[in-house]
Amino acid sequence: MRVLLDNFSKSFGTTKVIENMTLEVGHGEMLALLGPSGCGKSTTLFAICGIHRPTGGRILFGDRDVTDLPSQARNIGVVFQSYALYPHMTVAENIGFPLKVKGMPGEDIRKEVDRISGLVHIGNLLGRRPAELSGGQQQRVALARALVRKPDVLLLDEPLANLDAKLRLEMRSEIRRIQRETGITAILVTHDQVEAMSMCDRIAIMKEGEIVQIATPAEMYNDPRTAFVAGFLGNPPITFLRGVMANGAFAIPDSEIRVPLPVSIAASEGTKLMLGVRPEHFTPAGDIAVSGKVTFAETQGRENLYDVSLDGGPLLRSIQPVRHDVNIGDAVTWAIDSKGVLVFADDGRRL
Amino acid sequence: MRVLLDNFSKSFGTTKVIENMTLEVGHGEMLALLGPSGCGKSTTLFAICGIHRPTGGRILFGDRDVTDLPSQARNIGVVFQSYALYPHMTVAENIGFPLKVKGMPGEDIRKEVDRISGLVHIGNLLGRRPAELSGGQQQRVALARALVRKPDVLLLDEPLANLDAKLRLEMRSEIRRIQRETGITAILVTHDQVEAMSMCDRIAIMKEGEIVQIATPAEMYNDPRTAFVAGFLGNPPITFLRGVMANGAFAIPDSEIRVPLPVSIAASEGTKLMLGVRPEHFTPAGDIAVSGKVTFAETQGRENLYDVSLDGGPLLRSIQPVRHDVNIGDAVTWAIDSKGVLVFADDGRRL
Amino acid sequence: MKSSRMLGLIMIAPAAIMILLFFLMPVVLTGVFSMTNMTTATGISGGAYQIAPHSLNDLKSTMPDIAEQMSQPRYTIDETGLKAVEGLGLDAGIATELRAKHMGEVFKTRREAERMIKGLDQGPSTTQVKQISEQFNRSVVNSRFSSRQELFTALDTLGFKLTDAQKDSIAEATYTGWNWTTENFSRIVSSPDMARVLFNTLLYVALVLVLFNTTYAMLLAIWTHYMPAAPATIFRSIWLLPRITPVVIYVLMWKWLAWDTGFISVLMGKFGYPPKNYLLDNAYNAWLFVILINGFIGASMGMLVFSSALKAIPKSQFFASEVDGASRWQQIRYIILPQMRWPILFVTCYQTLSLLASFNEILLSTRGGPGKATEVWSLAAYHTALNNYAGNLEYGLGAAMALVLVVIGIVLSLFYLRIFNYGTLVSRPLIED
Amino acid sequence: MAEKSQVSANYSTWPVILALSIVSAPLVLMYAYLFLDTITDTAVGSLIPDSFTLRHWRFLWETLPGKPNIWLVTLNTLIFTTSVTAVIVLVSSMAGYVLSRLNVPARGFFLAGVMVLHAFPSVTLIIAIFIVLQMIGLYNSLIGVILVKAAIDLPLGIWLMKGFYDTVPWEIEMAGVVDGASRFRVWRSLVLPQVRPGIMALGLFSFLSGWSEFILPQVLAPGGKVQVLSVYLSSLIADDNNFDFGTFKAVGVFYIVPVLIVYALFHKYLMNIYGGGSKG
Amino acid sequence: FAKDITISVWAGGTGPNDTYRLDAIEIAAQQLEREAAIRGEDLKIKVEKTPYADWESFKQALTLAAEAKKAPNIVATGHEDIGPWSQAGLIVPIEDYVDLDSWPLNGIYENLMEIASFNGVVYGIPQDAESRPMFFWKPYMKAIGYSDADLDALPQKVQDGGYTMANVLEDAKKMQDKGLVQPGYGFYPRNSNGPDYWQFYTSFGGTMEEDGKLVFDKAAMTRTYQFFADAVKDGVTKKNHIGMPGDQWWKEVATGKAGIWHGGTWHYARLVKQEGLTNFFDNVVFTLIPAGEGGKANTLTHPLVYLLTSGHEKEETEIAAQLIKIASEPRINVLHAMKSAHLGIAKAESEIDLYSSDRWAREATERLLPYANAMPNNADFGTYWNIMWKGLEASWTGAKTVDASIGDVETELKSTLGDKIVIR
Ligand SMILES: Nc1ncnc2c1ncn2[C@@H]1O[C@H](COP(=O)(O)OP(=O)(O)OP(=O)(O)O)[C@@H](O)[C@H]1O
Ligand SMILES: Nc1ncnc2c1ncn2[C@@H]1O[C@H](COP(=O)(O)OP(=O)(O)OP(=O)(O)O)[C@@H](O)[C@H]1O
Ligand SMILES: [Mg+2]
Ligand SMILES: [Mg+2]
Ligand SMILES: O=P([O-])([O-])[O-]
Repeated sequence: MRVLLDNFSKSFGTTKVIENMTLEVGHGEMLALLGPSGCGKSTTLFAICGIHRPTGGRILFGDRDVTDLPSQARNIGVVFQSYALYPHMTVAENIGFPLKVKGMPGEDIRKEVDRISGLVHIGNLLGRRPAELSGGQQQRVALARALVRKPDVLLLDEPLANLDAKLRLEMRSEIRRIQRETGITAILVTHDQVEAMSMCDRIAIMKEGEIVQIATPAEMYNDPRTAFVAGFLGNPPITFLRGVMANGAFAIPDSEIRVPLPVSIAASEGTKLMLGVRPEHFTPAGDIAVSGKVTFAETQGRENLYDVSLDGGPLLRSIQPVRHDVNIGDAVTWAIDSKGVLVFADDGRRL
Repeated sequence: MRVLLDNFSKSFGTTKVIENMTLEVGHGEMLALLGPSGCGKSTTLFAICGIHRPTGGRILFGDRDVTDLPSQARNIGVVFQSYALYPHMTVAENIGFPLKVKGMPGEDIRKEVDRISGLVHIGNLLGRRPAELSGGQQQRVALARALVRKPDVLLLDEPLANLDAKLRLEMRSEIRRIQRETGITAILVTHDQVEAMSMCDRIAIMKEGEIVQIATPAEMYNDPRTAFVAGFLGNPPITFLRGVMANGAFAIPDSEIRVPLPVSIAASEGTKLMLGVRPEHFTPAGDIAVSGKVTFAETQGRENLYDVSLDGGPLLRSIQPVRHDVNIGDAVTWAIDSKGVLVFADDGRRL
Repeated sequence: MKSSRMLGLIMIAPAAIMILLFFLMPVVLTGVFSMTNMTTATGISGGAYQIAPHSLNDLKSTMPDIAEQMSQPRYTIDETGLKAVEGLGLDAGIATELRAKHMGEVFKTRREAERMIKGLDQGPSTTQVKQISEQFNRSVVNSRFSSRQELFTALDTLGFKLTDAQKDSIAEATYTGWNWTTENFSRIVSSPDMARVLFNTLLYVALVLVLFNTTYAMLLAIWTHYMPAAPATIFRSIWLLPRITPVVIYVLMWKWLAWDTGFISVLMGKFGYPPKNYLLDNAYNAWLFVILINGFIGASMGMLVFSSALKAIPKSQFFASEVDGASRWQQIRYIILPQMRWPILFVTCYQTLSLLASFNEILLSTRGGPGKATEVWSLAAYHTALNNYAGNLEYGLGAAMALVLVVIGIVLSLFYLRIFNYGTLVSRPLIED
Repeated sequence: MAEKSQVSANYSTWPVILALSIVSAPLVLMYAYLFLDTITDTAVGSLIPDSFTLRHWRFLWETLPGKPNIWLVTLNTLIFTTSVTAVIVLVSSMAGYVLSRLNVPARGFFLAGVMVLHAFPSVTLIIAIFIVLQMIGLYNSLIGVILVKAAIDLPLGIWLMKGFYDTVPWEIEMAGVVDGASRFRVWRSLVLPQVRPGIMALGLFSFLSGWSEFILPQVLAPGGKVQVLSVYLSSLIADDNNFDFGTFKAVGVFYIVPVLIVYALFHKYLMNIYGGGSKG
Repeated sequence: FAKDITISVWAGGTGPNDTYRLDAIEIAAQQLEREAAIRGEDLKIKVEKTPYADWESFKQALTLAAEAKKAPNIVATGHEDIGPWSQAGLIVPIEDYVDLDSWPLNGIYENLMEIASFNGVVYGIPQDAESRPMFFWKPYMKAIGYSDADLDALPQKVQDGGYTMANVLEDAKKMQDKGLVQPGYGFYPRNSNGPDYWQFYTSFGGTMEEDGKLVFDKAAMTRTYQFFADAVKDGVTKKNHIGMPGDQWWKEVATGKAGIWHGGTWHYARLVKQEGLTNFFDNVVFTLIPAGEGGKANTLTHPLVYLLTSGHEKEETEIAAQLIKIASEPRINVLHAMKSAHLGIAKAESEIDLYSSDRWAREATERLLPYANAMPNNADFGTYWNIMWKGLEASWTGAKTVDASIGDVETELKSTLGDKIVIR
C-alpha cells in the first residue's frame, strides 16, 4: 500500500515541528527516516499512525484519505522505540491483542499467533511475560504484534535503539527478511545510519522538520546532496578539510595540500570550499599523497582506525585492514583517493 | 596502582556468582571485562569498589589489602552504566562532590573542577544540570567526577551502553585518551566487543563467573582459546562450519567442502570439528573455493555484507568492499582464506 | 557493628519511639483498659475507699445494721475533740466555752454542729468553724482513705467490730477505683444490638469501599486520564474538596441538600411533592446518604493513587493499544485495569482500616439513625462509651469495643498483607557495608 | 521524545468531560451554595438569595464577642500545622529510608506493624495517650500534642516515603559512597533531594491532616490555650444560643481557603504519590 | 504582707452570652481583694478564665487535667458531673470551705442546693437555673377555639392537671386538620437528645432515682414512649424529627410553623433577640409540661454548678470557695441570668430591678422553677439515659414497637446496671 504525506504540517501549540512535508513511500517499499534527535521523525510517524492529527495537509494510504481516521481504523502495525509491550500479558497475549480487540475467536487468534511467532522465531517463548525476555526477544514480540493483524503499513520507531551491537546486527536482517517476505510497506525511523543503509530501499534524511534528501542508500552514500548528509552517513564518519579554490584545485592555505577537482565543479577562484574525505578514501592506496602524524589509533578486530593530523592542523581519518607497523605518533604519508572526494560549498551544498 | 583479585569469590545467598577468580591488572593498564549478560562483570566491579563484600579471597590495591575497607576509604573512581549523576546538582557540583565530602575548601574545589572539566571538554557546561545534557555530555561528567579525586583505580561499568552509535565512537577514543593522559589503572566492563577491543590494553573474557581468556585485543582476535571467545569478538561475527577430520582436512559430510588443516592440529580421523571462518576471510580472494547462494545482502556504506548459504546447508558470512554485481539469490563461488580459519574441537576448545 | 546498621538504628529511632509511645503503648493500655470497669467515676490512676451513702447502698441488703450505722454522720463534743481543738492554737476561750456549755452533745449533721460552734461567744470565723467541727467528727461518712488499711483502722477506732468477710464486702463496696473484669466483653456479646451493628459495619465498609473508594475513584482517575490537563486538574480539585473541608461543614452541605427545607425538597416542591427530610426519611435513604457522604470523601485518596499509577504507565502502551485497534473500553479493560492491581490493593487495604475506624461523618449526619439503622461499630463505641450526656464515660467498655475493631483490623491487614505478597516489599540492601 | 503529555487524537475528550461534569454537579452545587450562603441572605424554602451581605464575614475584621481573634487563631493553627508537618516529614523520611535501604533487623515487621496500627480509631486512644504523655511529662505541653498528632499520621508517612525511596536508583547511592561520602551524607545530600516529590506529597497530606485537627490540642494541652480553627469553627454551633450558620459557613470557607491554596501550589506532587505509596 | 494568688476557672458550654460564668468570678475577686485590703491584707488575685464552647472536649480535658493534678481551681459544669467526679476524687465538697448558713448561700433555692449535693454533702453552688416549658402558638390555639381568657388561664390549668398530654396531641391534631400547620408540625419537640425527655417520663409518673438508686418505671416509660409513638402515628410529629438541623428548627418555631413545642427558658432570648419574634407574648403561651397519665405537671431544670477541684493548696481552695460564694450574690448572678436568659438562683434575685422588670424572667421563675425536677447525681445515670434514649428513638421512628422497645431496654438495663437500678 502506497503511503503519501501530502503537504503535511504538524505543530504543537505554537511550536511548528513539520511544515509542508511531502513524502511518498511506494507499495512494498521500506523507507528509512533518518535524522538527528528532535528533527521530527517520531512526529511524522505518529501522524501516519493516527495518534497525532496533522495540523495541515493530507495523509493517504493507497488512494484513501486517512487524515481524519482514528488509529483504530487505519490498519497499521507499529513497533515503538520502547516496544510498548503490555507487561501484564504473556507473549502470546501481547501478540494476539490486536486480533482480540477485533473480536476474532480465540482459536483463530491462537493459530495466527503461532504462525507469526514462528516467523520471528519466538514460538518457544509464548508463555513468558515481557519482563522475562531479553531485549532482542522483546523486540521480536513487538514486531510480531505489529505484523499479526496483516497491516497495510508497518511503522518502526527506532526499533533497535535499545539493543546491543550484536543483537542489533541480527535484528536488522530479520526485520528486513520479514518485511520482504510479507511485502508490506514499511517506514523505519532511526538515527543510526548503518541501520538505515543496511535495511532500507530508500532513505529520507530529515533535518529540522524538513526532508533534505531522499535516495537509495548507495546513492545517498556516494552522492550526498549536502555536507550534512555526507557527515551523517558513513562509519567511521567522513572528515572534512576546509580550503579554497585555487587553479581548479582545492587548496588549504598555508599548506602544501592540493587536491585537483573535476572540471564539473565550477567555482570561482578563491571560493571557500569543503572537501569531504571518507576514511576508506584515505589509505596508502590513494593517488594524492598527504603527510601527517598519527594522533589516534584503534583496533577494531579486522581493521584499524587512524586519525592523522596533517601538517597545518586539519585531521583526516583512515580505515585500513589490520597492520601493526603504525603507532600513535608515527609520521605517515598516505594518499587521498581523488575519485572518492566530495566537494561542498562553504554553506554545505554539494558542488 | 596494581589491582589484584586473589581467589576472589562472591555469592548472593545461595547463588554463587563468582568462584575463585584471580585477576591482576597492572599499573596504568586498561583492562576490559567482556562477557555476556549475567556473567558476573558488574559483580566483580562492585567488589573492587567495595559496594559488595567478597565472600572469599582478597582484593589488593598495590600491596594493600582492601578487602574489608569500605568504599569510602578506597579512593576509586567509578563511572556507572547509567552515570548515576546527581540530578539535583549542577555539573560543577556533581564533579566537585567527591572533593566536597573530603572537606576541600570551595576555592580549591573550583580549581580542580575547572581543570578536570577542561580535560573532558565540558568546561562550558558547568552550570547546567544533568537533565539538560546530552548522553555524551552526561557521560563525560560522570567521567570527570570519577577522575577528580585522582583515584587509584578507575572502574567503568558499561559506560557507553546508553549512547547512540556515533557518540559511542567518539567517547571511546575520549575515554582512552584521558586514561592514557592520567596514567590511571582502569577496568572497563562491557559486553560490546568493539568497545573492548578498541579501548583496552588487555581483555578478559568472562563466562558464567569465570575468566575464559585474558589477552591483548589482537591476540584475542587472532588466537581465541575457545569458540565462545571467537564468536564473541568480530563484527560482523564469525561463522562456524561443523564437520569432521578426514585425511588431515576438515570435511563437511555430504558435501564437497574440504579445508586442509595445518599438521599442528592433531585430531584423529573422524573427530568432530568446528571451523570458524571470519567474514573477512571468506571473499573472492581466498584460496579454498566454495560455492553457495546469497541469501542476504546489505550495504553498510563502504562495505557490503553477504550471507552465503553453502550447498548442503551451512552458512558463511562475507564482508567485502561495496560491489553492485551480487544480489540476493545469486549463486557465487567465493573462497575461504585457509590462513585465517580457526579450528575448534566439538566442545569449543581451540585446536 | 556495621556503620549502616548503626545509622539505620539511629535514623529509625524517632519513628520507633514515637510509634512505641503514642501508638503501641496506648494500644496495649487500651487492651488493659478493656479488661477493667474503668469510667470517669472510677478515675484512671487508681482509687480510694470512701464510705459514702451511695456506695453503701449495696451493703444495705447484706448487712443493714452496719451499713446504716456507718452511713450516719455524727458529731460528738467529747474530750478527745476538745483536746484537739486546744491544740489548734485558736483562742483558748473556744475550747473552754465548748467544754463548759456543750460537753457530750451529739449532732446529727455537720451543719447543725457548725451552727452551734458559730453561736459561741468567741464568734470564730468560717474557716475556724470548719477546723473546729472537724475535730468532733465521729463518723467516717464521706471521708476518703487511700488504703484499705487506713479505712479499717478508722472504723476500728470508731468501734466497728467486723469479720474478715464483712471487711471484704465493705472494702469492695467502698472502693472508688476500677476493678479487673471481663464484663465488658460479655456486655458486648449479650447486647441485643451488637449483631446488627456489626452487620451495619461490614455493610458500610464494604459498600463505601467497593462503590466509592475503589470503583468510583478508579472511574475518576480514568475519566480525568482521558482529559486534557486543565479540566483534569479542575475535576480532581473538585473531588478533593470533600476531604479538605472540615467535616462539620461538609456534612452540613449534605443536610442543605437533603433536609426538608433543603435543595431536594425545594426542587421536588416545584413538582408538587411535599417537602420531607430525605436524609432520614427511611433506612434506605439514610444508608444512601451515609454512603454518598463517606464515599465522596473516600474517593479522593483512591483517585490520587490511581491517577498517579495511571501516569506511571508508559504512554507508548496507550498508543500501541490504539494502533492495535482497541476502543476506549477495551483499552481500559485490557491495558489499564490489569496494571492497577497493586494500587487497588493498597487503597483497599488502607481504606478498609480507615473506614473501620471512622464514624464522624455518620455521627454528624444521621447519628446512626433513623433508629439504629446506620449505627456502625466505631460509632456505637463512641455512643455507648465515650459520649455520655451525664458525664460518666465508660472507658473500659469503650476500650473493649475499640479492641474488637482492632482485632478485625488486624485480621484484615494480615489478609491483605498476604495478598500484597508482603515478603517482596522489603528487599535486601544492595550496598554491603 | 515521543512520550509527551499530549492526549492521543483517537478518543474524543468531550464525553468524559460531560460525564464527569454531570456527576460532579451535586458537589459543585453544594460548594457554590455554601459560598453563596456566606455572602447572601436567603428566605427559608427558597433557592434564590434575596440580598447581598457581608455580615457573615464580619469575623475577619472584628473580633466576635466571646471569641478569640480569628487571625490569632489562624496563626495558632498555622504554627501547629507546620510543626506537625515538619515532624511527620522529618521522621517519616528518616524511617522510610531505613526501611527501604538500610540493613536493620526486623524492618519488615516494623513496616507491617505500622500499617496494622492504623486500624485503631484514634479517639479511643486518647485516654491511653494521656497516660503516656503524663508519664513522659509532656502532658499539657504543645510539644506533646504535636508529637501525638504526628505519631498518628506516621503510618501513612512511613509507607509513602518508603515507596519513594524504593524508586531512587541504587546507583546514586553507590556513586555517593564511592565518591567518599558516608551513608548519612549520602542520604542527606544525594538521596533526600531525589524524593522531593514524596516529601511534598507527604507534606501536603500532613498539612491537610494537621489543619483539621480538633480534639487533641483541646484535650491534651488545655493549659496551652491553643485555639485552632477547627475549634473556633465548631464553637459557632456549639449550642442553641450561639447558633450562627451564616458565620459558621463563612468561617468554614475561610478555613478551606488556605488548604486550597496549598493544594493549588503542590497538587502536582500529589499526582506522584504512586511513586510511591502503593508499590510498597 | 502581700500575697499573689492565681485562681483558674473553666466553664463548659460557654458561648458569647454565657461569659458571666467566668466573669462573675473575676468580679468576685475584686470584691475579695477590697475586703482583704480593709482587713489590712494585700491580696492580689489573678483570675485565669478558660471558656470551652462545647461540652465534650471540656469534660475530657477537665477529667484528664484533674487526673494529672492540673485542674483549674474552679469549674462551672452540669450538676450531673458531681456524682462521677466526686467518686473519682476530682472535686472536693464546697461545704468544707463555706458556711452554707450565711448569706447569700442561704438564699439559694433549696431544690437547687439539693441538686448540687451528693451523698448528703453539698459539693457545689448552683451557678444558674433554667427550666423547660411547653410553648403554644397563640393564634393557632385561638383558631381551634381557645379564647384569650382560656389562654391566660392555661398555665394554671396545666399546673392543676386540667390540661394533659392527651390534650396536647388533640390540639396539635386539630391545628393540623384545620391546615394551620403542615403535617408533622402540630407537636414539634426538641430536635435532639436532651434532658428534656426525662420531664415527659416524670410527667407520666416516672421516677428517676429513689434513695440513691436509679429507678426504671416500666409503666411510666411505656406511656412516655407511647406518647411519642402516638404523636407520630397521628402525624402531628415527624417520624424523622430527631436530628434535623438546629437553625431550621429555630426559624420554624419563631415564624409560627409549629403549633406546640417545648424548649428551655433560654429559648426566649434566642426567639426574641436572634429570630426576631419581638411580640413574643402576643404569640406564645408557655406552661409547665402538662401531666401525663399517672403523673403531674412538672418541668426539669438542669443547672450548672461551680465546683472546687482537688489537688490544690488548701489556701487557694479556700479563696476559690470565697470567690464562688461572692459570685453567687444576687447582684452578680443576675448579670448572668439576664444576659444568657437563664433563671435566677435565689429568690432575692427576683427583687433586683434588672430581673423583675423583665416579664419573661419574672413569669418563668414563678410559673416554672418551683415545680422543677432535676436529673439525679448518679454515676450510672448516663448509662441509663443512653439506653432509655435508644429505646425512645426506636419506638419514635417505628423501628420497634413500644413494647418491644421497653423489653429491650429492660434487658439491657439489667445486663449493664444489674442491681444498681430498680426495675418496677
Ligand atoms: N507533544 C509535543 N508538544 C510540544 N512539542 C513536541 C511534542 N512532541 C514533540 N515535540 C517537539 O517536536 C520536535 C520533534 O520531535 P520528535 O519526537 O518528532 O523528534 P524525533 O525526530 O523523533 O527525535 P528523537 O530522535 O530524539 O526521537 C522536538 O523538538 C520536540 O520537542
Ligand atoms: N544482589 C543480587 N542477589 C542475587 N543475585 C544477584 C545479585 N546481583 C547479581 N546477581 C546475579 O549474579 C549474576 C551476575 O550478575 P552481574 O550483574 O554481575 O552480571 P553482569 O555480567 O554485570 O551482566 P550485565 O551485562 O547484564 O550487566 C547474575 O546471574 C545475577 O542474577
Ligand atoms: Mg523519536
Ligand atoms: Mg552489569
Ligand atoms: O442540652 P441542654 O442545653 O438542654 O442542657
